[in-house]
Amino acid sequence: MRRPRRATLAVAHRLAILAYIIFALFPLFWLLKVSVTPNDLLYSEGIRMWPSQMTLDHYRFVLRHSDFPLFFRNSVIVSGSTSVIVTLLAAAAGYAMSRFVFRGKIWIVGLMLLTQMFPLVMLVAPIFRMLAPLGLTNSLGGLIIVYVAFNVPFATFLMQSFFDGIPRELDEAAMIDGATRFMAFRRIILPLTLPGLAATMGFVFTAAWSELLFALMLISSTDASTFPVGLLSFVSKFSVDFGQMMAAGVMALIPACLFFLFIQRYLVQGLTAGAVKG
Amino acid sequence: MRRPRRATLAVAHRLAILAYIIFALFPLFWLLKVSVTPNDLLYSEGIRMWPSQMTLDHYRFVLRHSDFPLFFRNSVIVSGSTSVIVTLLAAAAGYAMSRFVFRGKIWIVGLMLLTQMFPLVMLVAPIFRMLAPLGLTNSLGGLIIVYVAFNVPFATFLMQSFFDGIPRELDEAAMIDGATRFMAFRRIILPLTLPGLAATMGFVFTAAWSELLFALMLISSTDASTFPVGLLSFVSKFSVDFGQMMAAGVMALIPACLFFLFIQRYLVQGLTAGAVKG
Amino acid sequence: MASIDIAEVRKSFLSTHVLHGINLSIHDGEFVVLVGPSGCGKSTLLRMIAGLEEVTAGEIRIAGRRVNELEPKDRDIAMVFQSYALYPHMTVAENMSYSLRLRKTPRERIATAVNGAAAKLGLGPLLERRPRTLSGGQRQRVAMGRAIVRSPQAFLFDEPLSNLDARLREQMRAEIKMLHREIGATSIYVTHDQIEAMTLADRIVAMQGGLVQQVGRPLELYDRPANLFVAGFIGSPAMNMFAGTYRGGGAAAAIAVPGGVLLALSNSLQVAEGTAVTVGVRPEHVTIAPPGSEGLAHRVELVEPTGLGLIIHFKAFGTDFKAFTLDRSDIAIGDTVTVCVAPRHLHVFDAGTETRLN
Amino acid sequence: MASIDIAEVRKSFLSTHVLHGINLSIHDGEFVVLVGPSGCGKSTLLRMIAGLEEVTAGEIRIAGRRVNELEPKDRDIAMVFQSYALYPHMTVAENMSYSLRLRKTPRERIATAVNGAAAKLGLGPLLERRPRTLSGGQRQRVAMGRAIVRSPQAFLFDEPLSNLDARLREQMRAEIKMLHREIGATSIYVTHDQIEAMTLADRIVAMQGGLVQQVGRPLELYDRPANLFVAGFIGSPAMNMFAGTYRGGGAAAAIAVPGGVLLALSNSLQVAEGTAVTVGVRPEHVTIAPPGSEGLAHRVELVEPTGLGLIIHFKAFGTDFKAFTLDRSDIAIGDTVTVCVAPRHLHVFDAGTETRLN
Repeated sequence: MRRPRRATLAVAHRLAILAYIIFALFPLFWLLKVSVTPNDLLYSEGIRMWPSQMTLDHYRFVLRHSDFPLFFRNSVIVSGSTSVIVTLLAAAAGYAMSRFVFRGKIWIVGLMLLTQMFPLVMLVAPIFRMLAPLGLTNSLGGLIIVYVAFNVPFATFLMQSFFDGIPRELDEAAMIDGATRFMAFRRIILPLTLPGLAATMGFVFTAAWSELLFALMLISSTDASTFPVGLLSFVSKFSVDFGQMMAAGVMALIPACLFFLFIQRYLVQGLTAGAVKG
Repeated sequence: MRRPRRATLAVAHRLAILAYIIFALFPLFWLLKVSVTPNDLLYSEGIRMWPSQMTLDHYRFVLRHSDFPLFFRNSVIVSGSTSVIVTLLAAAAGYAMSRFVFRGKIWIVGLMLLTQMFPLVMLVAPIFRMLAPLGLTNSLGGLIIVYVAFNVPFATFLMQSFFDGIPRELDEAAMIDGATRFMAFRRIILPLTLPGLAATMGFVFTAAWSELLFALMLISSTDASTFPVGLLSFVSKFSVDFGQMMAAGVMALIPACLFFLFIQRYLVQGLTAGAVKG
Repeated sequence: MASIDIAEVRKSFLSTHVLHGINLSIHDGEFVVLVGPSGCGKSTLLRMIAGLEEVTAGEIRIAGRRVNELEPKDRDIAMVFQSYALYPHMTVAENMSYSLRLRKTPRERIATAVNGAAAKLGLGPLLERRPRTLSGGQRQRVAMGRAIVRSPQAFLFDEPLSNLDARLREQMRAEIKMLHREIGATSIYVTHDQIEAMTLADRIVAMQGGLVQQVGRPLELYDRPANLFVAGFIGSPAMNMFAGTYRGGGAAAAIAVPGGVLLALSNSLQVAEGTAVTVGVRPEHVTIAPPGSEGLAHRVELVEPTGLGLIIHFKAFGTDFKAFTLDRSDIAIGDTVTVCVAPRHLHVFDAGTETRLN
Repeated sequence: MASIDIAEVRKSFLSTHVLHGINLSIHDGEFVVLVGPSGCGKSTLLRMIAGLEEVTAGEIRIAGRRVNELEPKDRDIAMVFQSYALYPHMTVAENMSYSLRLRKTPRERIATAVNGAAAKLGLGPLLERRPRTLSGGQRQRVAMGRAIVRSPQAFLFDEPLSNLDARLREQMRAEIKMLHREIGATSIYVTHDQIEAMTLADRIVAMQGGLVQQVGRPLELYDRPANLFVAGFIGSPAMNMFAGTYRGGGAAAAIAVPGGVLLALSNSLQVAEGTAVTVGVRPEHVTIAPPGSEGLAHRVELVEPTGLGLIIHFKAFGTDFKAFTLDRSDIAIGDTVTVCVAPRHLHVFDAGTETRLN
């Protein structure tokens, strides 16, 4: 195999990456484009890459005349609380899974996987029945409880893998230096897992942010609705108002983008380390 | 800290595990219980751990007089095709991500994460508009395409981590022994990643199996509906028929259970290796 | 500083038995090296003394006090880990002072202790650096410093030099030894490297398969290994070993070896005539005699120059036999050499029990 | 079998330059060892010869043919990896025959080749076993067997012994050397272990910082190291080094060292009077003279018994100075010893350029 063949491969390789990026970015771009296209141009210029005129009307309308600011607030409360609670629980459980050897560990992991595979739709009714008498339907609190329950297993798994990456000898050194197991965890191990905590928190945040099923089923009043439910209401309308929907959608992306910017440097560190090693 | 304290900790530890298991298993148990409880006992004996009488009537009804066999078939087709296609694509992409160093890798990973965080609800309308002219709405084929697109990024990530676990020297040994890069991949690396392929396939299968949003929005005819949509239809009814719904739910768990049994030995291997090391 | 007593200590992980009853008394101020191949249980024993592994059975006493149930933090010991286990998010000074800060030591006393240890180890200019900016040797020194700062009852070392290159290992070995002379604290040092064991130890504990094989001063183990394992493990180039049969019936005791040769022994053995034995000879005790001398002639199969000397391989007594000489003689492959071994340099072991007979 | 020529080869990873122009000619049938500390570029060079890394600049020729653009599979070389890289899902026989099966060799010829290699390496009884059921030494042998089976143009070894314990390493080292004598194929062997380099090599290539520091026969490097790096890297215990000033003006050339002592040289040097030099002396060339002899008196700081001999440390010429002796003399810490070094055993290096002067 001579150099030309290798060069062809390299070009093909790069083209594949480019295609992937375009594929991944296109929906984002489309979203942005529609959100700034005036309604009267939306159908007439539907296939143009960029509208001849831009407008921020959709954003203005969504912010001023819709319930989206309320939905946004609700989503922030629910996703924020869920991610904080889940991350704390998952850090404790993940540390235990990582550091202690015990019989039945395999079965716990199996169960965790199994619960992940549960078709959630089936649990809507039982959960509704459980929460209703406690007055937790139609409340953000109830939603938080449900999200916490469903996100803890995977988050634990994630945190365990981060703790596995931190040598056990560090805990041991701290314990010999005079710390209890808990102090070693809090003062030595936890600070070193900050990127992992951030990643887990971000993962849970976005999972809660975009969850639709329970948000739809457990909440009926607009006061406690979350963002995805609000977005869905656009679809359910007789005529879809694409411009407004997409404007709201762009706003929905804000926390995800903020989060990515926030953890970016940790990601870079992690990936670079891997690249140098390989 | 004397032994009694240690013993207390050990007991507390075991109790925590037990509590977790009960917490994780309870919905499963509840599901099973309701599915075999005769309708007339469902409310009168609602809080009993096991009904005084058992019946398989719900199963019989669901199998004979409902559309669930059809939903089941549709779900198997959609989830099966999706998981096979995604796994093949993810294996190729994951291998490339694992073995080749290239500029911009970090940005690709970032994009992949970003697309994972997308509130999918927002994409329903654009995707519907894209698929409708191609005749792919109301068809299992359209659903497969959508599921493939949304599952490839995470599956690629997953496969990459499995490939990262296989030493690069094995590829190199094969290439020096006379294999091309592709032959080394197919004949040496792929057979060693079978557990990873199985895990990825199972993950995608169950993700597709329980996906509700697109299944609901892209499909309107019963002929092409999947299991979760069928289950949701129970909830939407004026009075929920819990017995039948739970019987259908137990059936929905069959593939997940089969899958867990299937990959169990790989999991045991993986976890045992970790335990001995630790 | 304290004595450490280990009595009938056993360790099992689930159904795997790692240590089968270890007895060992370490005196106040002594430097003891636990040495053995990987999997012999030496690290497990050290970790049990540190309190990082529970004791399955038996008793460990530090300064006469039973510590089986004590947490690591209450045992007043310091440990240097193979990976150094420095806290990455703390500076060198913070790493070294962490144990004192946990004990709420007054700030001035911490500063004195840290500066004293830093001076001893030449870490002064590095105190504000983070571990990841240090070289391997510097990290090793910080790990040592972290242990010294506390003036603990005992130092435990878990293969502390195995991540360093050969040159640095040689240098740090001497530094550890000198530091021990200066501080005089009881030390237990685990290694798989027999040279480290030989050069560092007041006493060596040679372990294999979860059992203590021999305890003694370095040259005792070198000169009179108690069994085949110790004979083969200690010494480089490794001892030559071959099978033979004991002949004690005649005038003088001797070993009959393959090829019909009789090797004279300096003393007769307390075993029956005809006992199967394994004979060991260290390569440096195999003398290449000048041509024409009396002795056994062998064809040279391989010559390995180590710089310091030559390792000469030949087939003898049914095995690959090595001689080590400081002479840079012109011996080449294919030459025939005459070889002799003095009777006092023969090590004789029972072929069955593998224990020393002479 | 083939010669390998490396001309002005450079390697960069993105903006990191790993190799800065390597020139090397390896003759047909020669055993060349690339040795150096980790990060010196030795493995990268080997991997470029194998075709596992692209060549940034320069040319690599195997048997006179430029191979820069050839895939590994088309270079007709075999490689033994540090991790052995055995295919876990194949038996030993399948591992060994994989390359021949890829080449569609007739089945009988494969069987002959595999059985021949297995016999050479004593792998006969293991042919149907899987790699994970084998010991480290056995895996190493299988990796060797996989390379031998093909009779390639050249063998490449990437630290093949570094995962074995000391005893086995010593044994496999001799086996590799004997195998090379038997097969006679061109071999390039990478290691960080100077003893392996000394004992295995026909020629050693000492590398550091992406540059070749010296090429030569093992004893050439040992006796006349070209610069301070080679002097310090080759030899154990490591060479003593200390600073001095050249004095060539008087009757005889000498080096003035700290403490006002003049060390006589056997020849005068081609450098100016007063040049700052670094002097090296191997520990085995430092003689401990009987008490009362003429020479410099020093206090013994540390005595390290290696079994084979003693390493005696004392402070001299402003550094930690070591002497190595085979004598088991009763020298103890605190004794005063008289030390002398013969002029022919002094290595003199320019303190600035670090290159050899005498």
